[in-house]
Amino acid sequence: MAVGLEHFLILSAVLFSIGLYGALAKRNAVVILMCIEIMLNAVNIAMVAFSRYGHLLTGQVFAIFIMVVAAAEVVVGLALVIAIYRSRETVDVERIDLMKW
Amino acid sequence: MNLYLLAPEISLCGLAIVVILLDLVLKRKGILAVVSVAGLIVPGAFTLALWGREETTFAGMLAIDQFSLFFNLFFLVMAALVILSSVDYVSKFRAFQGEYYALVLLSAAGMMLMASTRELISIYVALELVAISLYALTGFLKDPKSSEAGMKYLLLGAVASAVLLYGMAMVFGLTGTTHLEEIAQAIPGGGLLANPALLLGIVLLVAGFGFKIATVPFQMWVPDVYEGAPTPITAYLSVASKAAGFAVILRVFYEALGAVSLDWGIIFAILAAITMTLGNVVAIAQTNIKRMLAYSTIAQAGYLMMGLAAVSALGSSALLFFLGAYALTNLGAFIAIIAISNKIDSDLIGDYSGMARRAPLLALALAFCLISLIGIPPTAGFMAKIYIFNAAVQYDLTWLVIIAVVNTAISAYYYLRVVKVMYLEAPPSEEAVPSSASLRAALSFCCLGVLLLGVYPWALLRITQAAVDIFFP
Amino acid sequence: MPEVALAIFLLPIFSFVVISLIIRPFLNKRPQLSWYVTIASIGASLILSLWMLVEVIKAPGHVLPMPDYQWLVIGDTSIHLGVMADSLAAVMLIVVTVVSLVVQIYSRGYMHGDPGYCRYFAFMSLFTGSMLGLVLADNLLFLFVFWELVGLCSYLLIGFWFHRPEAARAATKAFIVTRIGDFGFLAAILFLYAKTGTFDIGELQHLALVGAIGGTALTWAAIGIFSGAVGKSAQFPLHTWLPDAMEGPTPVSALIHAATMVAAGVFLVARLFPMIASSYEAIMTVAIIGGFTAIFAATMGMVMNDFKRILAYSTISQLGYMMLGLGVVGVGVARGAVALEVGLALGVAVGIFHLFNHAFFKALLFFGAGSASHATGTFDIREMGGLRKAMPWTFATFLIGSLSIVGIWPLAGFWGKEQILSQAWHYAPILFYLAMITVFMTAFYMFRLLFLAFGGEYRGGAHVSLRESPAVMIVPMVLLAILSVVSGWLPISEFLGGESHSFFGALASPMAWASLLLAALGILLAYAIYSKKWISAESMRRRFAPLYTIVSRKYWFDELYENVFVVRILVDGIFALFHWFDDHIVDGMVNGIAGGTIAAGREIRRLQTGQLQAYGLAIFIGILAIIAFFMIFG
Amino acid sequence: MLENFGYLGVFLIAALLFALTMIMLPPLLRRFGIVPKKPNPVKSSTYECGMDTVGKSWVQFNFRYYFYALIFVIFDIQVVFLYPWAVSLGQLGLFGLVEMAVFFLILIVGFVYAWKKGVLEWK
Repeated sequence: MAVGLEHFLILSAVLFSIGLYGALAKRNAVVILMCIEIMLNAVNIAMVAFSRYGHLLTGQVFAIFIMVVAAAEVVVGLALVIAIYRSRETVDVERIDLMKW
Repeated sequence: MNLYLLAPEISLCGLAIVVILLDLVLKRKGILAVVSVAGLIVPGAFTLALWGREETTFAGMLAIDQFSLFFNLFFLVMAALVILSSVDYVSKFRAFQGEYYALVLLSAAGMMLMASTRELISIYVALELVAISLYALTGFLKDPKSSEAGMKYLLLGAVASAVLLYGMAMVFGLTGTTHLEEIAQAIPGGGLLANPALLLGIVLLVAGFGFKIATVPFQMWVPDVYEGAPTPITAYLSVASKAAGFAVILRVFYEALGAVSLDWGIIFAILAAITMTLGNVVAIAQTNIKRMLAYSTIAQAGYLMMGLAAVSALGSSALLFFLGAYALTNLGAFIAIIAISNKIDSDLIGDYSGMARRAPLLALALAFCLISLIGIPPTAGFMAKIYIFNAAVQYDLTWLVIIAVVNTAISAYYYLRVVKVMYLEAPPSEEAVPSSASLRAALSFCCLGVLLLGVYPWALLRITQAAVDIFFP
Repeated sequence: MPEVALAIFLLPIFSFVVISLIIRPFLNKRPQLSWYVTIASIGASLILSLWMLVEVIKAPGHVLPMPDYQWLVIGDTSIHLGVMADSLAAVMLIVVTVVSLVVQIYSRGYMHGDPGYCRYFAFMSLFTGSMLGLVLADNLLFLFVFWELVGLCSYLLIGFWFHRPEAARAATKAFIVTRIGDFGFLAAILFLYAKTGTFDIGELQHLALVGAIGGTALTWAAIGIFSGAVGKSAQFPLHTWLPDAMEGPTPVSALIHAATMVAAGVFLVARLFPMIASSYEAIMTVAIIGGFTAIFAATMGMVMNDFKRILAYSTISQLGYMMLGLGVVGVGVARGAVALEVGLALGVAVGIFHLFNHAFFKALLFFGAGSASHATGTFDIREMGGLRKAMPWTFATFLIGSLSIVGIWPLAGFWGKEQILSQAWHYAPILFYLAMITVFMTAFYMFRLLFLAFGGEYRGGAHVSLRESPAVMIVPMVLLAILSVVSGWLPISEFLGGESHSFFGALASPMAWASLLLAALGILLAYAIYSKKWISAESMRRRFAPLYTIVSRKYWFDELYENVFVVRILVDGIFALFHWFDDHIVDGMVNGIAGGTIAAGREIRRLQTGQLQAYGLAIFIGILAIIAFFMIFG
Repeated sequence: MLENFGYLGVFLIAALLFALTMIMLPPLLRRFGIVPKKPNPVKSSTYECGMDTVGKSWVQFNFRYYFYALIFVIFDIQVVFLYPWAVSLGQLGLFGLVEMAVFFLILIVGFVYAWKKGVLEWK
């Protein structure tokens, strides 16, 4: 039995879940950003797998765009992290709760 | 490929770049606002020049039709109003004024694209263009609250877009295309349970877009972000980005997923009921007016979703009309709040006491907008509610309408409380509250619009009904 | 003619715009201007209304054909706006414009020197204008717009003296409580639209009569509409706002009670009478609620000590009469006891004829209250007394008003009440007896008020020097006094299609004598207790002379007379029970719902922990929930 | 499954063998006296060349490094698009060239902006 589409999909699902767990459980904002990257890359895997097995290039193009946009997102994210660190001396998301209720 | 059809978006991005470059060379930053608002005339003119055309270009990725043109105009007006109302707010910044306006313009461009693209990749890119500019704007003040708001918005937004992408991947994998109309042809029949991939895809899409329009349970970010963000940006978030979310939902769900409309219709109906109830009930307990309006926008999103739930030309045109009415009303309320909080430097409802005597016109405008948010005639809010309730009743969602009517009764309580505080309580000081000319212009535009739509709704209804015709050939 | 109709309600609205946009910001040195503008606009509307009345009388079938204009398009049907110029509208126009004009004249004296002078007249103009629009509307949506505007104006005017917290509270209460009814109304409108695809009143009536809509659907729609009327014209159980609404300036109360706010409810039922009467259950509800409210409010009126509160409960009771009148005739129609066309016209005639008369004497009574408090500075009748000598004009006019509301032949009140009673006798005997008892109670509490406030000696602080009110207040009162004598003689009832009544012929019927007798008894009882103090007052004074001289306080005896057995039993007994029920149950339910919602809000709010990752978690729980929903119900 | 991973397995074994030989070889050579054994302190120091570390390795970097990282992303993104663009420039033709030029222009505007704002100076 060969490595088929479903294996890649399972891989991407597992990766997505790992990223999700990190995003919801880690306390360091930078690490959360990384975990979100993992989720996005899980999507990329799914996209590329689809395009590879469906013989459509669209998926790969989509993957490239996802990478690019994700990079931009992370840039803004890091900038915000810096801003917060300067004003608060911490990037622990559990202590970033001035606003609630 | 016909670039002319893309002229509004291109010219808008060009304007943004020009503003940034001007910011580098100009000394007097005041000009930037003038340039931005005046520059908005160009894309506006292009939009009007394209009015009435029905074409697609870029291999069917970009559609120019009544729907996208309506939203082009909508977002341009919103951007102009927000910039006008930000002038004296932004003039307090020492640096980064150009960036502020440029980011507003860029996000407007993104919203226009969201409404006019018919292809998943470009939808995603446009959506992120909007989102990233708004993340930056939310954290713009760099004070603890603002940057916390930006942080929360960004991290949750990123998670939401990851979810959205996963949904898109599912749909793409299932149908082998990212073009909406091709997806519509490739959608397998036999309901959702027959093919779980489609179910997962649709649910993830609902979640991803639901984050943008702030429906329960994807609304948790709203209160914190709205409270922390600069007030003009809060206004912008509450109307424009929500409207963009609804625009893209209408596109995707009507053009691509019309085959399974029964299924997502019921999702939206249930979410609408929960959303409006939660928003209204929690809004009652708020003491910060920005936070209260945040919950009120959640409730309004609930009413808006009735238009999605009532899958029909009537429902969607009602939705567009409600969007227009709601945008003017909410923006008016926020502009009044900007002017007032610039002076009294507080967002607590208690500090608005006696505002009727300190700033009669501002208080009157705010009261008028709040009355429109309740939905009392002769305001736009009333017509919008009538129209959307009627659409829901026609679609046999009477239970939903009953819930909505009860919610309206609840909402009257907390909106009127602000009016009561402003009119029926003694002011701490008689000191008058000043407001700049541009802000007054924006505010009076909103109020007049609300009144006009309340008295003569046909002015807008005509356009919205033409706009949604594309979904019902 | 259509231009005239539009001008009638646009003029006062225009005056509102002028006052609030021009006079108040720029000419606030000369607030008098706002008064002139208001008077001019409302006077003009009055003249135009008279013209329209003449036209309508001349028109065949008392209906003027009116063009309508396309307003908006919903779906594929377009909604047309227009005005309805029939006898009902014409009569209501006269009532509203006359009363409003008189009230404005009176207000000049009453509001003189008030800081909110301009604001007051701006709101009054808007109030009148929206009521006129409501009367003229030929389309439910249009009608609802003005309906809400009327509610909004009353909110602003009741809370006019906002420095008084109770004024603010009363205003909010009035607004919220009436809205409860309004939502039923709105739901009914939408429901009817969904069923029939039209908002046009004429079409709806036609559809109801030919039976295109019927059965439970019609019943629910009719009851929904009636719930709106219940809220607006303060019928049980939504009557709680009206007595509190006394916090506003007295002329406002006069306007609200006589012509604008509460009349709207009765008018609505009359306007949609053919539709409501097509459903037996609905019209029965109207009749029962009306009859019950009439007697219920009367019992309230007997135990109050606040001048305006007594009048407020009398208003509620009289409105109950009007609903009863509409209801019983409708019952007759629904039973087929009376021919359809005749019955429909008759019902409207009976209800509106009483409304027409009531408008004048109720306004008059409120002016009396205002004049009295103007002199004494209070509304507590226990601190009044002896005003008869000090304020002869006020007393004379108030006496006429009281006799009229009690229904003494040949004053205005008599005729309307007579018709209602006779109709009730035909179609709903039980309600008829309730109404008869109400006649007695009305007489009792009105004259208790009269004797305590105007009779006897003055019991207030000596520092107040009692003086008759200025002419600008007296003249309107005299005007209204004349009207509340003669208004019953006008052939309004025939004009509306009801029965005619001959001046002396009315005395031929035994029922007239019965009701007059009951009224006389009520007056007599009040007289015995509060004026002559027959019930051993003098003897006590003689027997306990020393004790009296020691412990005598000038209230003492009055309190004693308050405590004589009849009142005591009633107060401690059944009425107190009613009152408690009113305060705790009816009112409590309104407040309780609100309280519950607020508490819920406080709790749910806690979910917003400010923890970013909790929010993220919510997203995924939501996703799973939706998927689960499909797995289970899909 | 296995045949797909066969090549992978071969690589794995090869790598392991190489590593093992590299570790095993010197002792063997010395064992058989092929290389002489003359130890001295310099030879047996941690790093035969270079110097010993000073202080802990947990030093905090100046946040300006992050700014450079952010700027870097601009060019990072460029490259992502350049590859697919380059390979298919043939089909895209002039329009593609112009498009990429516009793209460059926008990125350069961003770069110029950062430069003018003085992000690149090390204050």
